[in-house]
Order: sequence, then C-alpha cells, then structure tokens
Amino acid sequence: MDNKTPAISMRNITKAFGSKVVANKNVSMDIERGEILALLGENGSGKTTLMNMLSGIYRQDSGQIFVDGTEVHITCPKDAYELGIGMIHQHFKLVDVLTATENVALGMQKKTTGPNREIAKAITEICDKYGFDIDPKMKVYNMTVSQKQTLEIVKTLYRGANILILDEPTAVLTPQETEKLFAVLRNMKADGKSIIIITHKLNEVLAISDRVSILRKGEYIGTVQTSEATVQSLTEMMVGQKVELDIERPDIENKELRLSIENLTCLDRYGVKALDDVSFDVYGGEILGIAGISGSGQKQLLEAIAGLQKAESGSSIKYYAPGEKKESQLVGKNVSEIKRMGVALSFVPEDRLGMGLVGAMGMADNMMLRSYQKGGVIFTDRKTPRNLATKIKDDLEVVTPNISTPVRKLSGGNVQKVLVGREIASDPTVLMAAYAVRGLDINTSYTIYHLLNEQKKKGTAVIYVGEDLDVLIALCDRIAILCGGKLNGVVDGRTATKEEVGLLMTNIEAGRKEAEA
Amino acid sequence: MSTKVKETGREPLFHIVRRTDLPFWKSWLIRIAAVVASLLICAVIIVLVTGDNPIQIYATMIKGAVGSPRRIWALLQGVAMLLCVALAVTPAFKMRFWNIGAEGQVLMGGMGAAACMILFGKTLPAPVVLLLVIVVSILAGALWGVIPAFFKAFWNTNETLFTLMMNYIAIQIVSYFTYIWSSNKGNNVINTINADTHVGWLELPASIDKYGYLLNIIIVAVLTVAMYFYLKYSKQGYEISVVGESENTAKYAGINVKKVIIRTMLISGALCGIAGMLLVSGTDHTITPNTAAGRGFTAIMVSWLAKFNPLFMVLTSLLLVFMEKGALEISTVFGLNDSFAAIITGIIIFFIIGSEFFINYSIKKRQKEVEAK
Amino acid sequence: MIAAFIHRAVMQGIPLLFGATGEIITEKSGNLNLGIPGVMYVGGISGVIGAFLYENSLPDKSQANGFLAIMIPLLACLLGSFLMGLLYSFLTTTLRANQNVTGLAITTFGVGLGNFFGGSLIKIVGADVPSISLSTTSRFFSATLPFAKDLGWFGEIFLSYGFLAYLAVIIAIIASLYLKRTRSGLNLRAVGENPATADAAGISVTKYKYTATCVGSMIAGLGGLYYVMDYVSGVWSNDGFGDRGWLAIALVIFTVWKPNFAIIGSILFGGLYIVHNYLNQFFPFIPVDMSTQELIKMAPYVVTVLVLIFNSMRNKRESQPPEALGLPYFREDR
Amino acid sequence: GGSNSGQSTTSSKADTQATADQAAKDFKAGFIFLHDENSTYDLNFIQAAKQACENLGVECIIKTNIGESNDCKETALDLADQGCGFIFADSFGHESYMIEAAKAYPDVQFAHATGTRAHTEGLSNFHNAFASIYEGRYLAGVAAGMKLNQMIEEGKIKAEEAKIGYVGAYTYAEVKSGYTSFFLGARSVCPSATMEVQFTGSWYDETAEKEAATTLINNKCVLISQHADSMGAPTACEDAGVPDISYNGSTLSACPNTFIISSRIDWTPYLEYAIKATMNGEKIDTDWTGTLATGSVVLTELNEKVAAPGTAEKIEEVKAALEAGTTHVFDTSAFTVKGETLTTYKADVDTDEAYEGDTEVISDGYFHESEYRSAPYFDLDIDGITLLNTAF
Ligand SMILES: Nc1ncnc2c1ncn2[C@@H]1O[C@H](COP(=O)(O)OP(=O)(O)OP(=O)(O)O)[C@@H](O)[C@H]1O
Ligand SMILES: Nc1ncnc2c1ncn2[C@@H]1O[C@H](COP(=O)(O)OP(=O)(O)OP(=O)(O)O)[C@@H](O)[C@H]1O
Ligand SMILES: [Mg+2]
Ligand SMILES: [Mg+2]
Repeated sequence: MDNKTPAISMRNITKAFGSKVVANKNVSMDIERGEILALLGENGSGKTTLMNMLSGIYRQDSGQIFVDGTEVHITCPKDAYELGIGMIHQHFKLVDVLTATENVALGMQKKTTGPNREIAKAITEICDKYGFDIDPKMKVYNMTVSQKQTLEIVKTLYRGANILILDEPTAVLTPQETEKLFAVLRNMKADGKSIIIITHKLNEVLAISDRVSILRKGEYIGTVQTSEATVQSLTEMMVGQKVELDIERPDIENKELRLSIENLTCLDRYGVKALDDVSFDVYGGEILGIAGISGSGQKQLLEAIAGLQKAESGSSIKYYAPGEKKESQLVGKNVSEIKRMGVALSFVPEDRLGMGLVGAMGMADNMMLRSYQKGGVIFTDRKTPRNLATKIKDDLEVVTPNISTPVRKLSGGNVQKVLVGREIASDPTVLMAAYAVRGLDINTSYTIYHLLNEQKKKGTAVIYVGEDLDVLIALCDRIAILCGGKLNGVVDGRTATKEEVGLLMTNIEAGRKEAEA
Repeated sequence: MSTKVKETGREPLFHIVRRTDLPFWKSWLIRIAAVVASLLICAVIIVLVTGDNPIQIYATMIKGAVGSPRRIWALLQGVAMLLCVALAVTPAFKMRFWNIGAEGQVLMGGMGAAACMILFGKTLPAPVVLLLVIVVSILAGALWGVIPAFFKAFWNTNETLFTLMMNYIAIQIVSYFTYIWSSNKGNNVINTINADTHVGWLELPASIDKYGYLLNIIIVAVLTVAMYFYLKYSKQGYEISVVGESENTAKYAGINVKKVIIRTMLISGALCGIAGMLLVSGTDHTITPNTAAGRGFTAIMVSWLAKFNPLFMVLTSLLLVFMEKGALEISTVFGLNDSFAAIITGIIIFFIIGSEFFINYSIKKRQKEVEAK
Repeated sequence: MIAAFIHRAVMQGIPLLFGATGEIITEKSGNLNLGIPGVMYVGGISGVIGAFLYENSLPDKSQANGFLAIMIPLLACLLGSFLMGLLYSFLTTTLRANQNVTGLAITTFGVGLGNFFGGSLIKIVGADVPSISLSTTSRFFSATLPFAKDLGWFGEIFLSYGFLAYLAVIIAIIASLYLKRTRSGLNLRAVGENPATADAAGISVTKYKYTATCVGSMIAGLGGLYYVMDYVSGVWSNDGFGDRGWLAIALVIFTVWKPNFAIIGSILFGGLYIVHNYLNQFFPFIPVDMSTQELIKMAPYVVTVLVLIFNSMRNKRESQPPEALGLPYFREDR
Repeated sequence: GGSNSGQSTTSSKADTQATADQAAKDFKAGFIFLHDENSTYDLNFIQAAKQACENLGVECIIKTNIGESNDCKETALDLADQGCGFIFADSFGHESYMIEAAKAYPDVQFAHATGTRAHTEGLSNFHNAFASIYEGRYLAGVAAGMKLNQMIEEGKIKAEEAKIGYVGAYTYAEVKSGYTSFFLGARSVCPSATMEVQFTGSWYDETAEKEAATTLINNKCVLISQHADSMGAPTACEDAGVPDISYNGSTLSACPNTFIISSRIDWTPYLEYAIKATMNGEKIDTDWTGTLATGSVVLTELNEKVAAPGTAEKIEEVKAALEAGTTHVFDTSAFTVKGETLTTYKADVDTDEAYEGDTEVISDGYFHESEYRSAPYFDLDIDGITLLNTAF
C-alpha cells in the first residue's frame, strides 16, 4: 500500500433525517494519514452527522466508506473502534457514577486489558506521556469539564485509535487548556495518527490544522490547505457569500444607572462562596462584559440578578427603572416576584435547552415561557406567542420546518436564535446573555452581536458574559473581571488589552495593584 | 506501515430510523390496525381454547357488552369510572410524576364518603351530609395524593414506589374501618349505608335516571371536557408541561416547581377522590377494600394509550371496558375461567403499545449501492 | 418462638429475594420492569404445569425420580419467566414502548395467565377442593437437610429450608459479585446509567438489555416456583402469591440496588409481612384486636415509605437509581 | 377447557315427561358467585347449582367473580332482564345488593346464602338460607376428639396436651359458632381437649392461613382445623405432619397423610326446594335452615389412614343422637362462659348497629342456634378456647 491511500475516504455519503432534513448530501472527502484536518461549517451543516457515521452512531442512507482503501461497513460503534476510529463527542460519553478507570474499561475484554488495576496503570502512563493529569480512581461526577475532556482523550488513546475525531472539543475549555490539548494533538500527529477536529473558532483552525474541509447545508464545498487560508476566506466558503467581520461598537447615548450591585455574596450548591462581596454598577445604553475563567461566579452573578440564586444577607441589587429615580431591591425576590414588580429583565442562560427553552416544545410554546401569565385568569393567551414565533422565525431566519417543531431538533445556532429572539422581544431594560455565541458558527455569532448592539442603542443595559477576549474587547463598553468569585477590576473596553484582561482573570493580586494605582 | 483493515459486520439488510412526519390519519390507521390484529390473535387463541367459532364468540362479546339497555348503561358507567381515574392520573403523568397510587387515592376518597355517610347519616340533615361527603372525599383523595408529592417536591423522593405503597396503606385503613363499622359484629362487611333514608347518596330521582348511572356519567363527562381545556389551554396546564419537561426551565420561567408538583397532585388526588365518591356515594353505597377494583392501574394504560389527551381517553377506556365486559360474557357462556379477560386485555394492550413503534419509526431497507467511482 | 418466627420470616422472604435480585439485574440495564409481579406468577404456574405433566406421566407416584421431579418444574419455570422477560424486552427495547405501561400490562397479563392456567388445571383435576396439589414433586423441593431438626434453633434458623432458598441466597451473592467485580457487570451498569456512552464504547446495549431483563425475569420467576413448590407445598391456588411481586420491587429501592443487601432486606420484609400474626404472642401484655391487626399489616409498606424518604433525604449519589432507568434508547436520538 | 355445550351451561334430563320438561326448560335460574371454581367456598356452590338445575331440568346461568359491590346488583338485575325467575347469591356481602334488586323486581325470587336480613326486611321475594353446619362441625369435632384420644393412648401426648388449633377467618358469629361446635364435639369424646384459635381477617388468604396454622403448630397444637377457604392450613399440616380436619371439601389429594375428614354444606337440597317452589308459585321460607335430615349438612369420606379406629362408627352414633334430638350441640351443661353455666342469653338476631341482643335463645337447656334466623348467631366465648390474636 502506498502513502497516497487516505486513512479514510468517504464517497457520496448521504444521510437524511425524516423526509425533510437532508443532513449530508453526496459528501465525498478524504483524511490522510498523519494530518490534522479541520472540518468547518455553519451550524447544522452536517459536520456532526458526517462524523457520527464514521463512529458508527448513525448509518448512512447511501454512499461508501473506505478505511485504508478497503470498503467497510460501520454498523455500530464497535465496528468503528475495531477499525481504529475513535471519536470524542460534543457531549461527553462518560458514565458519571463510575471512576475514570472504569470508564476506560467499558466495553473492553478483561482478556485483552487485564484487571482494572492494569488499566489504571496504563492511564497513568498515557498521562505521563502526554502531560495529562487524571486520578484513575476519581468518579466522573467529581470532575471538572476539562478533566472530563481529558478523560475522553485518554480513553481514546488507550484504545489505540489511529484516527481521532474531536467534535468541538474546545468549546468549553479555557485558552490555556486549549493550548494544552493542541500540544497533545500535535504529538499524536507526529505519531502518524490522523485527526479530524470540528471547531467554530477559526483562529484555532488556523493554528492547529493542516487542511480544512468545508461543508455547507449538508454539501461538501471543498478542501483548502490551511497555510493558504484566512479567517475571511474560510468564512466566505462556509457561508457562501461575503461577510463583514468587524464587530461594531456604537457610542453610548443616554447612559443611565440601571442596576447597582453592592456587596453581593452567593454560595454554590456545596455551600462554598461562589461570589464574594461583589459590587459594581450597570448602566442602560452600554454593554457590560463579564470576563473570567469558567466557574468564577458568572453563573451565580447572572442568576442572582434574575432571582434564581439566593444571595447572602448584606447583599443588595438595586434596580432603577428607565426615567425614574425610584429604586427597587431585587435581592430576596424570585423570578415571578421580580417580573410582577415590573422589572423587564431578560436572560439568555448558558444552558439553552436545559434552562432557557423546553426542548420538546415548538417555538410557539417556547415563546409562552415568558408570557403565559398573560391572558385571562385561568386560560393563557396562545395567539400572541404564535405570532411572535412566526416573527422571530422570519426576522432571524430560524431554520425550522415550522413553529411547532420541537426546538430540540433545531441546530445549535437556531436554538440560540430562538432564545435570544424571545428574550429581546419582551423589550427588556436589562438583558443578560451568557456565552451567547458558544458553539455558534461565525455568521450566526455576528447576527447575535448585532442584536445585542441593537438593544444597547435602545437604551437597554446589556450584560454579556463571554469567554473570547477578542470579542469582549471588541464588543463591550466596559469589562468587569471576575476571579475566584471576587471582582478583580472593571476596565474600559475601548482601551483594555487582551493581556491586561487575561492577567486580571487569573491573578487576584493584579487587581489589587491596579486598584491601588 | 498500514494497519490491516478488519472485516467489519456485513451491511445489514435494513436499519431503523425515526419518523418525523407521519400524518395524523396514518398514525391512527396504524393504531386501528393494531387493535384489529390483536383481535385476530385473540380469536385464534379463543378458538384454540374453546374450539368454537370465533365469529360467534365475538358476537357473544358484543352481546355481553351492549346486549341490552341495562348493559349499555352499565358499560357507560364502567367507562365513566375508569375514565374518571384516568383523568385523575393524567396531569401528574404529564408532569412526569409517575402516580401509580390512584388505586389508594380512589379508595381514600371512597373512605371519606363512607365515613361521612356512616358518622353523620343519622344526625345531620341530608343535604349537609351530601355536601360533607363531597368535600371530605375530595379532601381525602387529595391528601393521599399530596403526601408523596410533598416528599417529591422537597426531597425528590421516588414517587413510583411511594404511591404504590400508599395503595396498600389505604387498603389496610379501609380494612380497619370495615371492621369498626361492620354491620355484623366481627365481620368486615358494611351493609348498604343509609339504605332506607338514602342520606349521603348521590343520585337523581329514578324518574329521570332509570338505571341510576346518569349522574355519574354526566359528572365524568363534564370533568373530561374540563380536563381537556385545563391541560391544553390553561396557565396551570402549561406549567405542568414545562415542569414535566425540565425543572430548570420551569424555575427559569419563574414557575414555582414545588408548588406545581404539589398542586398538580392535589388535583390528581382530588379527582381520584371524586372517583371514590362516585363509587361509594353514587353507586355502591358501601365500601370494601376492593372498591377501587384495580382501576388505578388500568387508568394508567388508558391515559397513556390516549397520549394523555382526555378526549381520546374516552375511546381507550371504552375499548378496555368493552373488552373486559365482553370477555367476562364469553367466560360465562363458554365456561372459561374468568382470568381470560385479563389475558385478552393484556394482548390488546401489547399490540397497541407495540404499534407506537411503527408510528415513531420506520424501517429502511438497504438501498442498492450505485457503484460510484 | 423467636427462632420459629425467624424461620417463617425467611420462608416469606425467599420469594421476595428472588424477585428483588431479578429486578435489580433488570434495572441495572435501565429497564424498570413493573411486570415482575406478573412474571413471578408465570414462573409459578409454569413450574406447576411442568410438575403436573411430570406427575401425570408417572404410572405410580411413589416411583418419582428426584432429579426429574426437580428439573422439569425448574426448567419449565425458567422457560415461562424467560418468555415473559423476552416479551417485555421486545416491547421496550426493540419496539421502544413505554416501560411503565408495558410493565403494568405484563403484570395484568401474567397474573391472568397464571390464574387462567391454574384454574384450567384445577378443572382438569376435578378435585373436591379447588387446588392442584403436586405433593409428590413438592416433596423434593421442600426437602431439608435430614439433621436440621436435631440442631435446635440453629438448625431451625439456618438449615431447615428447601434447596431453592439456598439457591436464592447464592444467586444474590453471585449477582452482587457480578455487578461489582466483573467487566460484564461493569458494562451492564454502564448500559443502565448511560446507554449512549455504553454504545459508543462498543457495548451492545440491546444485547445487554435483553440478557439482563430475561435473566432477571428468570430469577424472579424462581420466586414464584419457590412459593408454589416449597412454601405452599405444591398446591396452586389462584391469587395465592398475592402482592409479593410489588414488595419485591419495593425491596429493590430499599436495598439501594444491591443484591447482597437484599438478602437481609428480604428477611426483614418477610418478617414484617407476617408479624401481625405473632404480635399477641410476642407481647401478650399489649392485647391487639382484629381491627388493629389490619393496621399492623401496613408495616412492610410503611417501612418502605420511610426508607424511601430517608434515602432521598440523604441523597447520596451511590444510592440513586440507574440514571437511564425507564428511558428507551435509540442510538440516533440525542 | 370446561363444558362447552352451546350457549350456556344448560343441562336437562333427556327422556322423561316432555311437558313438565318443557316448562322447566323455559325456566331460568341465575346464580351470582363471589369467586369462581378456584375458591373452595364458591366451588361448593357452583357444584350444587349445577346439580340442582340438572335435577330439575332448568336452565342455569352462572355468573362468577361478582364482587360485593354494585356489580352484584347490576348482575342480579341483568339476570332478571334475561328472564331468570330465581336468582341466588352466595356471599355475605352480596346481601344489600340482592335486597335492592329484589325491590326492583318484585316478581322474581331472590335468595341469599348466609345472610341475616330477610326476616327483618319484610320483602316477600327475598329469602335467606343457611344450614345447621354447626352439627356437621360437631361431628367433625368428634372425629378430632377420637384422634386426640388415640394420640393420648399411644403415649404421643399427655392428656393435658390435647390442644387443638383452629384457623378462623373472622371473629363473627358464623365462625364462632363453627369453632365452638367443633370444640364441643371434640371435648365430648376427649374431655381434656383445649383449643387455640388464630384469626386471619380474611376468607381467603393463603399466606395468612398457612402462617396461622404454622403458628398454632409451633404452639404445640396437635390437631388443626379451619374455617377459611384456602389450602393454607391443610398444607401447613401436611408439612408438619399434624392431623387436620378441613372444611368445605376433601383435601385428601393434597394432604394424604394428615387429612381426617371435612364437613360441608350441600346446597343442592335448598336450591332444588327453592327453585321448585318458585316454579310452582309456592312461597319460599324467609329463613331456611338445612339440617342433617335435609341432607344439607354432610361429611366427606373419612381418611381411614389417619383417623382413629372406630371414628366412623362413633360419628354415626352421634349423628343419630343429633337427629333424634337427644343430643344438642350447644347444650348449656356442656360448656361454661367465664366459669358460669348459662341459663339465659339474648342474641343479636335482628342485626343493628349496636349489636344489641334482642332474642332469648336459651331454653330447654340448650342454645337454639339457627332457629330464629338461618344464619348463625352464637357468639359466646366459652371456657377452654383461647383466642390467640384478638383482644376481647
Ligand atoms: N438525529 C437527528 N434527527 C433529525 N435531524 C437531525 C439529527 N441529527 C442532525 N439532524 C439535522 O441534520 C442537520 C445537520 O446536523 P449536524 O448535527 O450534522 O450539524 P453540525 O454541522 O454538527 O452543526 P453544529 O455546528 O451546530 O454542531 C441539522 O439540520 C440537524 O437538525
Ligand atoms: N435526535 C435529533 N433529532 C433532531 N435533531 C437533532 C438530533 N440530534 C441532533 N440534532 C440536531 O443536529 C444539530 C447538530 O447537533 P450537535 O449535537 O452537533 O450540536 P448543536 O446542537 O449544534 O450543539 P452546540 O450548541 O453545542 O453546538 C443540533 O443542532 C441538533 O438540533
Ligand atoms: Mg455538531
Ligand atoms: Mg454544535
């Protein structure tokens, strides 16, 4: 066999869901040995579907798959892994109540692996080799997201995959963790393994891949050498038209105090302080960014404002309605009480389908989440939400068969559009958005930025929690940085640098010094 | 340098995919086909067991179920009682609260009614007793429903077993009181309560209601329509669906999840209480530990088979009651053991729940590969 | 008297132990089989049919061969309950039907089947009292160690049971070791916790679900067999088995999905099940009348409820049900 | 499979009297039974119903598994709709519903076994029936006493260890009358006999009955009898090798080594009588009590293998004395209550909520059971019988 035989080649792969959705249409593409291939495409363009056919989760309707030049029939995940194909799924495939070792041992024969003790040893060896840190005895439910991610990689490595597929592995990682992951991937490539990585972050694509393959609306568009590509060119291939990639930042007009947060302290589930004595103000007509490594208290901050998180005594969140000097205290109130006080608060939570929307309901019924209390005493108004759903579908170009299709079936970007659309539609005076573009393709991301700016222009106080520092700096008027639950400084978005913000995110001392200076 | 490619499983002949877009009428066609198929299978079994002509047997079944005006009324009454319990479990099920304790809730409702009739039948005026019967039986059913709900709401206690155990506790409580109130000392049978005065009886004058079931049927019919609108169009109905789908989302939307769980089970239990009242005060006029007669369990199937839609539940409960009455008639006429009815009912349900597969999924045959290259 | 009580409690507990062990294995695969009560009836009646056919094939009942007398009912019982497990698996795993509804239907069906065949056999026998009595085969099931009687309370509590009782304990211990120690047990747990993960790890979810459910049903079916062939001495009476199947399911939660705990748990439940009979003897100074006894019969149910509540308040991760319990799995679903 | 001869369980004699037969054929008798053949109690009725209808050549419609609820009334009315001229129900709890049905169909005769209310309801078409089964139990008790004597003679037990165990369903008169007569029968031949009674609180609960019997055996009862419907007690005896006297039918096949004898009520005579009276338009007794003489109270065959020698003869002797009226089961000289011999007792014959005694039942030196109404009303706790699990 010569070097030119691709590790995998796919020919005319077609896969449809139901009669309406064709997720992949006649896709043909190759992965060479010893390369890192980035797979790029808008949300719902069929990337995950395509990869799932390699890993045996789905079965193509037609088309062929060749591994090392031989046609194979991958009918179940076992077939895939016997062919040396390992996939790290977008949603972790780990069993929470089992330990790391047990998770690795799953589905393996004792004959080939030896007892768990030996697997644990092998895990430690892999960790040493690639510089991971995992306790084989640790239960998965005690792990952080990045530990789980690491465990997934270790699992795949342990199984000796030659072809590794990673579906949005970096979506939940910090930049440092991402860098570490990339180092491992390069290592593996050096070992002669083939790697396919799906990510929406184009800078990562440029940093890690050798070639980039692009899908659009289920169809294969083409493959380019990474060295010849730019963010702009890739985006155009993905979207199929020219896209403006500058984030606008309109100047602030009529800035007025909207929220005044004082000495906010919250505990997490385990009774540990997740937010520690945080005080800052939020103004209408500006976008306030919240930066911080994940788990620094962003979630508790937003939920405390929304009335979903209990605040400790001494905390205060005062709300000033537009044009009025009257203040109202939000601490101690729950969601519906806040709503009844007339506070128009909108909240795009991080967990879209688990919190912001009901996956099994259609768009129309999801609109009612905000408005079902309207209408008569007993019955709720159904017509307005239906009209709103139709409007959002048209305005934001939500791709869905109709407004009663369960939103669970929509692609990530479209789900996010539905959520943001609904939250904006209620004419909020405060709009909070957590990781609003996580997992979204670049085109959709820009749509969302645009929507936030629109709100800002209307005089809404926008709080935007983000992880991409470039975006934060480009979009926000001010950026508040959280570090370990404490407020570590508030910087001006127009003058701040990435380095400055990055330092404040990780180093509590830096904040102190700045405050003194 | 290349790894040897292993032979993987052969291309299977077919694979299963989810359907997304089966038209409404087709899905009902499949369900009807399933019922018909199950009837054919039952016919085969009946022939094997009895050696008789299946057509004659089905004719006997039909005769048994609707052969005379009285039988039709009795059938309607049976449907009404089963339907009432099915209506009761539905909101809880929509909330994903697996209430298999309807049996006990019905029994406690009946217990409440019986207690009022016995304790106050001689001392209070009839309208007052009737009012008490209504209020107390609803409260008793609601209480029995809300206890597991309370623990579910605050500590997420497994409700399936909790409600199941509450059934047995209710049975023992009724058993206790049938001793206390037994008509003959030491026996646990309570004779017709207030047989001569009819105090606490829920009834229409015999001139309007010859067979004595009209009032029950009317009440359940009203409840059915009310439940339909409650679930589909009311705010509380919406809250129930949201809580059922995701508690987090419900909290996010400002829904008080604990309150909804408790309130829904109050309603569920109260409806069971009404069913108990209709049984005790409306028909039986006494209570035994067997007053609920397994309806609490059958109702779950009625509700589920109807996809939690109260209007369809009329059909599914009619189907089950019809089959049961029919099967009882063939066991009488052909001298079969009574449990035959349970077997037939089981087979029909297996077919209906099996048919859901063909509504939700389709089987795709392998397409002939076009040689591409 | 205490020894006698414990002895009876164990006799009561054994069917529950079989049922609970079977249900634990089943639930570990993510299948919540509420059909266990029905399966246990079918297990019992299948054994009865086997024994009936065997006894009636004998020209002279005293010539019964011990091996056949045990193996035929045993295999018939295993076959019957296996088929019920298969039916449940087919409906829930292959056809992805709702598990609660399927389970309830299986219970209706199984109890009906047991009583129907029981009733029919009774008619065939035409006995004066309505029961099929299989005392010949039953004797082999209830045979105890010959010297058990000579060992006083020790013999009474530990040695005076038929072989199925010991089998129940052995199966519970094996099941416990299987789940804890073996790779296949690990895979099974993974299937119940997170079938998608198990699937992606190359475990055949369907195969595990089918196997666990069918094996679980067969174990549970033995509970029915024990009840008819040993406990009631080979006399089938309709509805005799009562609600033990439900108690067995309750026991599963009571023992937080651990078959080895179920050994003690089942004896405790067995004791609670009959304690009302013994109260006036244990505590002659607190006279209890018949009506109050009806309240005391609540004991096993009330205890179950209390344990449920306690367990949920403690909210320990390890004592939760398998995460995917009751949910159907389809690979292409999210 | 059972009989499957056409539309229903009709049976008729083929040859005799064509016209009478034709009239009979047009007559339908309906029966409402609580359970089906699987219950000893109901089986006894089912057999009698079939037998009686066959003897008279009338059509027989049997409805089984009819609960003690509105179902009973519904079934009774449905049977009346179908043209049944005589309708019978077998369970105590059916009574209220039968009365309601009787009111709705004054032209149809309704009869109810074991009930207590016919003589107070004042309906001409509602009747109660029972049998003096206490006499049968007394005779079975004699067989028990003989067995105890045999054990004493053989040195297996001492005289004072002659303790009988009795498994009863409920604590009401029907059961009390039963175990007391059984005990008196036993004590009439074995004077040192004592008895312990354990109640189950159910007519049919295999586990409770088996556990109760086992408890009694563990309490050193050397002979067991029962008044409940499952096989629990007999099989417990067979397991433990303790002789057993059962009720409602022979348990010989299941308990070949312990079964002695069983008493039961044969309902055929009553049903024949009542149906014939209905057909002829004659009045049916409001309360009808079958006796040894009417053939309503019978004993099954004796299991010679277990019974004491001479039992059959002794039973015949006592039976003759009972029929002759020289022996009375509840002879007040044969028992004491709290150490006293009774001379007067008001029994609760007309059921009321306070269970108040209303009728003097002791005269001529004995308690007149089943004379003021067919269902038993003997509810005294006599000395020598210990009630184990109930406090009074
Ligand atoms: N199991 C499924 N059933 C039905 N439709 C599906 C299923 N999986 C994917 N789809 C549809 O197929 C299309 C392609 O989805 P796919 O998951 O491949 O997109 P993607 O490129 O991975 O998107 P993203 O960037 O959001 O992850 C989408 O329209 C999606 O709605
Ligand atoms: N079973 C399914 N039925 C219908 N649509 C599905 C199903 N599974 C996946 N999809 C659709 O396919 C699309 C791609 O799914 P995928 O799991 O790759 O992530 P995603 O939804 O884009 O999530 P994220 O926001 O994390 O990127 C999803 O948007 C989803 O809506
Ligand atoms: Mg994807
Ligand atoms: Mg995605």
